[in-house]
Amino acid sequence: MVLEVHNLHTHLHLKRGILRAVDGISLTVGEGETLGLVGESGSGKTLTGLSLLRLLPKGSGRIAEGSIKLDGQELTTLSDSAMARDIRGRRIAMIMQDPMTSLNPVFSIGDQVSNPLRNHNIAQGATLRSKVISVLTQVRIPSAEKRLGDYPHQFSGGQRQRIVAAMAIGCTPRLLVADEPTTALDVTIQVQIIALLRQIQADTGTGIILITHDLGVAASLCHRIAVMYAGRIVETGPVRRIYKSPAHPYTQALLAAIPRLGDKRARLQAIPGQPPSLIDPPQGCRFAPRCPARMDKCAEPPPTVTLADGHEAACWKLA
Amino acid sequence: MLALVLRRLWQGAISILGASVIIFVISRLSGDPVVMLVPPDAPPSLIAEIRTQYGLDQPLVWQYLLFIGHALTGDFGNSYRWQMPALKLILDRLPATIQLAACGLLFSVALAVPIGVLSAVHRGGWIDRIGRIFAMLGQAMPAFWVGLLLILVFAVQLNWLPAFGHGTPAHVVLPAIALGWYPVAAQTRIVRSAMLDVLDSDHIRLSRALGTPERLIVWKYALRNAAVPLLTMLGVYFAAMLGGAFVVETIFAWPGVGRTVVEAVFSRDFPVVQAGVLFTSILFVLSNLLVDLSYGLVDPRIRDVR
Amino acid sequence: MSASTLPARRIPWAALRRLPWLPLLVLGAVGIAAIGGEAISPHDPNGLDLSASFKPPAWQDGGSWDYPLGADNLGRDILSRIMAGCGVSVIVAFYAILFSGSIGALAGMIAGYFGGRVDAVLMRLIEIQQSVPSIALALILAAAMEPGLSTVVIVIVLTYWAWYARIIRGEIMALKGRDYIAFARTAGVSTPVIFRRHLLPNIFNTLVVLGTLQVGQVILFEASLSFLGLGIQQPDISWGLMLSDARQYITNAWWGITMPGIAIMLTCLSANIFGDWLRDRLDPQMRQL
Amino acid sequence: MKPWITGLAAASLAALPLAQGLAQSGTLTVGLGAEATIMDPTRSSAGVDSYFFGQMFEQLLRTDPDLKQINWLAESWNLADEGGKPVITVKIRPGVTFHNGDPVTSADFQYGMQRQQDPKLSRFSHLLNAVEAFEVIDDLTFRLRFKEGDGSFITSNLHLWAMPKRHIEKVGEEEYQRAPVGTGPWKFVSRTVKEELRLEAYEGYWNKQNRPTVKNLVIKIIPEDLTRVAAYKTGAIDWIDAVPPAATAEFAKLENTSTYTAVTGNNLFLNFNTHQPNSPFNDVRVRRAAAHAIDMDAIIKRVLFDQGERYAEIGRGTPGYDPDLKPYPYDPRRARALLAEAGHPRGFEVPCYNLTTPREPNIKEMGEAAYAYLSAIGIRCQIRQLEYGAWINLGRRDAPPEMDGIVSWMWSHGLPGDPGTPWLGHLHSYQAGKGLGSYSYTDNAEMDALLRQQQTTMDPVKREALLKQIARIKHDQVLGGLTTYRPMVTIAWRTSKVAFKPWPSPGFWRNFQEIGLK
Amino acid sequence: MLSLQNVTKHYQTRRGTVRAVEGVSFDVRPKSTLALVGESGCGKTTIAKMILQLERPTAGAIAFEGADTATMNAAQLKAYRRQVMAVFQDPYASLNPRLRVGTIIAEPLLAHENPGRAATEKRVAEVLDIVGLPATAARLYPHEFSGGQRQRIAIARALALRPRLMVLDEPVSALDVSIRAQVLNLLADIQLEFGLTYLIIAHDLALVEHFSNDVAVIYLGRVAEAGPTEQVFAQPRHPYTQALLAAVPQPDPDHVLNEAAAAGEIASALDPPSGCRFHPRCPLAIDICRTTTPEPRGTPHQAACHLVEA
Repeated sequence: MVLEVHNLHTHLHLKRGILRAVDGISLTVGEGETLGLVGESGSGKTLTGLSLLRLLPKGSGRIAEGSIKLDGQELTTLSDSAMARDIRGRRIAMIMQDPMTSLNPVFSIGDQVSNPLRNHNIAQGATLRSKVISVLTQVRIPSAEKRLGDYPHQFSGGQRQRIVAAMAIGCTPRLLVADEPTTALDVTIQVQIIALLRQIQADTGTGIILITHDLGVAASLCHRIAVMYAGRIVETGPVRRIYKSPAHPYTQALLAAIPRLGDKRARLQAIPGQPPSLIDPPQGCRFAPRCPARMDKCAEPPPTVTLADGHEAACWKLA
Repeated sequence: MLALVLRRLWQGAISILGASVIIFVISRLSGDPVVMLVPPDAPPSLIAEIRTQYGLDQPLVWQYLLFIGHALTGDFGNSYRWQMPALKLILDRLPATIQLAACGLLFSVALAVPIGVLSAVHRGGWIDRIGRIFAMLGQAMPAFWVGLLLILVFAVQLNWLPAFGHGTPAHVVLPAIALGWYPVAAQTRIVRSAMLDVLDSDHIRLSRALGTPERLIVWKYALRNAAVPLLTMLGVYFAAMLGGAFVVETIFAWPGVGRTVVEAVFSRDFPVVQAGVLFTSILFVLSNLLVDLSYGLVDPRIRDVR
Repeated sequence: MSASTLPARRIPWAALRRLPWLPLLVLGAVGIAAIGGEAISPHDPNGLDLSASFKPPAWQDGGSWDYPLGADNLGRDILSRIMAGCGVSVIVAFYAILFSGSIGALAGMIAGYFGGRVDAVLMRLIEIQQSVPSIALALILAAAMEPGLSTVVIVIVLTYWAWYARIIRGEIMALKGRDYIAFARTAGVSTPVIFRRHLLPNIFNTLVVLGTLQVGQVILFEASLSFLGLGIQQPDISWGLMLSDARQYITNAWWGITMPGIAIMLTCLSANIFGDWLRDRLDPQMRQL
Repeated sequence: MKPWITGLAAASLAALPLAQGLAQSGTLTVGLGAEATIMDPTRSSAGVDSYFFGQMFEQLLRTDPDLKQINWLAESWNLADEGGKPVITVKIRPGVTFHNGDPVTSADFQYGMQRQQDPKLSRFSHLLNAVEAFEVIDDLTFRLRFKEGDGSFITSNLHLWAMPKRHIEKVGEEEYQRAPVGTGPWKFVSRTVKEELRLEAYEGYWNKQNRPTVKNLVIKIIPEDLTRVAAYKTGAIDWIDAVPPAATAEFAKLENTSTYTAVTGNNLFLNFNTHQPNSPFNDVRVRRAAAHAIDMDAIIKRVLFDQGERYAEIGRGTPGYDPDLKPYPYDPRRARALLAEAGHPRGFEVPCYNLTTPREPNIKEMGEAAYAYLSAIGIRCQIRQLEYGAWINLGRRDAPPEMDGIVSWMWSHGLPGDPGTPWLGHLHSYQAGKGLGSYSYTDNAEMDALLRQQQTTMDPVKREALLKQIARIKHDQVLGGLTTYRPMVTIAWRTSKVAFKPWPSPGFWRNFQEIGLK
Repeated sequence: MLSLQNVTKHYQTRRGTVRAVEGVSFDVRPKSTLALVGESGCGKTTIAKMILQLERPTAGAIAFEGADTATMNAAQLKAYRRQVMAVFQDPYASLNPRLRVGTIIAEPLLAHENPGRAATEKRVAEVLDIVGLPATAARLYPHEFSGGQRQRIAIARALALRPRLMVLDEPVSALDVSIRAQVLNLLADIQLEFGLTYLIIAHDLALVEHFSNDVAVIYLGRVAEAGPTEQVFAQPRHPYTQALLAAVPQPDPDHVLNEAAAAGEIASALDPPSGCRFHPRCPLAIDICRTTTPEPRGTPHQAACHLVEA
């Protein structure tokens, strides 16, 4: 396993109280595997990604409990400088949502792509330059050599996301955290980036955690899916199982709530209510207040039930 | 690029023209200069003669048109008091004022950038508080007071730096501090808030996520972004320095335009006032143009829009 | 529908907890001195007593508690004069801020909202204003009019309206793009109502912060004018005037120039710290001003 | 030709102390607070100008350090009467040369007069109105013929300046303004406006006894008092002009420093409006009340730091000075009584205009103090501060605004000074278009007659008597203002380094006639 | 009901003329829903702004029930504004944070009639009820509500005057999946209940298929394809529509995306391609596509493509 996360708790210490953004999740990513972390906003998926890099909001965010192992090495106890020197960008890299803002507007892309390579002592001087060109070519930036001196605003959104990807894969990381990498893009561009991520994985064998709220994107890219709701993983399993036979009522409701092409129905099945506050979450199953199959037992924490083929769900109904 | 320069110059010309009207009209309201030029026992005929000599007997509008017409040919008239071309009087003083204003600005930026950056990095901490209060002190003390205290301490008591004069780098230190401290607080705010914004931006998050050392993130990647808003304001600050020079030049006996204009106002020496103020206006317009052109150097996005 | 579950309203007590007490104390003292006026000052601030000239502060040799902060060259009580200066500072700041703020805000709102030619004209006016050094303008104006309190106010208004206008214009241009204003326009809400309901309340915080920050600038500006001899004039008293008058006695009587200097410094610093605090509270986006 | 006075060379050059016969070498840096705008005596418009051109230009007569008039470029001169009209004949001192080496001749004085009579060049052209003709007799002799007597001509050192006719005609006016050439002990080197004037001792200077012994003189302009003092203390300058009054005591005690304090040519007074029908000051008792109300001695001591000399109408050393005329004593009780007698038992309110110029140290504070004293006896002053330009405007009679109360005013005609001409402006009743009473709020026919009489009286003895008579009446009636004090100036220099003897020329003490390095 | 004829909008900027909308025509049928679909920058929002009279068309006409909006006088325009209301994308930006919800909802009401305090409150309570919020919500401020609730408030505000046409600019794209369905269902209910006509702007094709009766696919300021939703989605004629449909990821791991359907990037409206604006990305482009702008062919299902038979 490239990544093993066990019982991770990440808290945000806010003025209003402690926000339990990530509340005891466990997951694994294998070599060459893409894990989809799917959930709505506020479900904790982004903070999970940031926890892996130990890049939580300064002052308020901290990992309260749990372990994160990268190739067996525990990250939660590593010093900050070691994280920056050996892990971030070197062994775990990241792609962020908005390609329009994730590149520094006042530095040339040559400078920005070579930055991680330089910082991690992967290459210097002429080697650095040729390495940068090859990475940019790898992400299919046309005539990369000529464009090293260009600035981000001279590239389109899709190209910028490719450049971000180039920055991420330059040091051939073991794990790539892609946080909504296609959300800000148009569909015809989105499909290109999906293809790029597939190609990167094929080229480098890196493990990918794809953080997304888009069930369509997750379906087209992931090997396994973990569905998050209110700071917890409610269901995890191979992609086909999740989509074809979702076990958790939340997963089921989510899939029923989205319109699909070629599937015109009179009404969508809405999920009533809203996600709970994570400062003062409900006892027991967090989906219970909105769950159509709610039972009395749901007031207690639900057990994680293994269904088949690594398909697990946390629900009393399945117990 | 050329189009930008031309457009800015055109706008600048309009501004300077507007400024000239204001200065011309208000200065004429300030009273009759001739009585200050003649002895008390001068006969009225002499007064009338001098008024005619300087064209002060013409209608105001006509005086203004004549003034503009002459000004375009580089003739700002003779100073009533100095009896030499006002233009020469001002142009000879201009380099000293530019030098002082530039040094003042340099001092303020050299102080504001590190304080602003450190305040942003240590937001809410003691460096933030002390740094900002130090910066604010400049905004809480009249420049002439600062100037006098500086002279007392660094010239009279310690004898480290000269109290007055002009020529060597040592001479400019005290006046530049007296002049440059005032805008430090405002500039610190700009740098600090820009840094806070930048440090909170996606691309810095990405830089961190990719393992860029914090030192580089702050002083290289974030600072260049944060410099843009400060740079856009430098023209305005330069103008503020020119204004501040009116007071500081007097304290430090600095041979600049500010002092010349102050004295000219007191003696109703209109040609000098007009030339002096117009040239500071021109300096303002030019410095803004320079700023406009230069932030393309820092911000490539602007380079292409133009 | 469970959309009907609404959160309870919270009272923002936390906002009061971190009030900058020290600056507020200073500003409060200034306010009290301003309101109290001569009724609470120990001496007539213009009361001349040549026999008391250069009396040092009470704690120094030769000082007496009759003149706690000492006396100036004409034997006037420095404490009383500083207190009287509070009143003038408050009046000057009040009118200067009121007029420059309202003129600037109005101009900025109109230019920002309507854009186009109106905006272009205003921008030129602002640039004209900025291109004339304010001290020069002040000098000429003060020479044209009788120097004194109202001249100082007029000069400050002429100098600062552009500052307000520029910032407010920027705010309005950003606001104008907000969807709720777009909605109001599409729904046929009249322009005056849009100004009153949507624009004015939104720039109010900005105005409050700008006004607070201007307090210090007004005091310093007046001091600069006093230095050049064109600020507040006797029998009105301002700190700048005291400072300017006392500067020739700097080596004879340090208290003459130190006491009003400290008054200026404390007041400006307090106003600025308070303004910064307000800005952080009211409008985090405005940190850069 | 009936000679009235001959020679007037009572104080001959031989009586002057011998200057050290040292060679001229070294550089001296001095600090002045005020700056001249003009380097040409003809074009001068302000008193400060003479601080600068006074180093380079000379007149026929001048005053010596004891304020006595002596012959200077004139070897001798006399005043005669020819057909009822005065005539002055002057013999120029031989061997005097301009800085370019040209000898000084009658033609240069004639040229100098022509320049002074040209209103385009000179703001004092009217002062030569009485001169009818300039006759060149030979290279070193000329004669001035007068239409009528001009009482102030002689006290003004015969008015004329030696101007290098040939040089100016050769180089042109503009170049001459840039680099002036005179006969004085100092030769122009360079000038940076607002910064400094550089001079060099003129080797060919005619007066070998009273001349500087230092080679180079750098005059720095440092207007701010504290900065100028700091410059002296830090050693940047070795001679300082106008030590701030508050610092004079400190300077007197400074080690290695000599100070010199003397009256300036300025005469200050408080003027009352006595020409408007409803003015309370039309009553002489009110004016006398004001005169008794002010403790001028206290003001001089406390506010002016003793940098002032109290005077009654005419200062010591000035023509017409009368040692028997004493200032009104401070007597507030008498002042109140006089006020009550005049029908103002509860006093009255009056606008009091106060000049705030930095040109005269502490004048603003002095005015405030004086007005406070007036308020104390019931002449309740509503103080209005005026800067110089507004103040001059207020003072003028021929344009609004009208001065409707009390104003602090002054007159200055150099040292030792002559009150004749100033009085015509300040004391004579206002006559529009004639240059009489231009700044006067007094309307008194007796005064007018006496003033006209002194104006045309050239005989110094007769004139002296007339001036004394006017002064007595003026004092008794408190007409044309209440005289207050004559400011004093203190100059200081480093004893170990500078040898300096103060010379007042042409009317102020900032003259480097005899200065050198030790 | 609403008819656009050859509507064109050009903006003059420092860098040149932005041809945001170029000759767009379509009709919105009463009590139906027309969807404008397209990628970002295609001009769909500009069209909405012109319909809402926030911008004036450079050329062309927008007619409401046969009356040209360009020639309307002030009173007619006011009447038009009363009948056409908008719901915007971001519920956080479309409600003035300083006003109470009651004031926000009453805003259009007060602009057109002055019903008095009690009547206003009653109307506010009514519309709040319609969107599923309690009447007490009127006293609260927008920040006290969640995103979905805010969008309900925005809908209530638009509904307050009982308009006839509602312009919905990406009404649910800022909302979470589970909330989206709630709001869409609400919109559908309201349309039925009040006989509203919708013009919806969206980029989510599945949503459009689900929600609209008619659809117009916009590419770089021009209508690429338009017609009844069912026909367009079942048999897309324009290569762009085909590419778009092929690129939508489906919540189905077995669905295969066609990555090659639309290669390259969207061109800039500053310098749009000649002829058919889609030709640089079109896998089927022929010579005429580079030179000649295709006219729309077919009715009611039309496509502006040279390869499509009329």
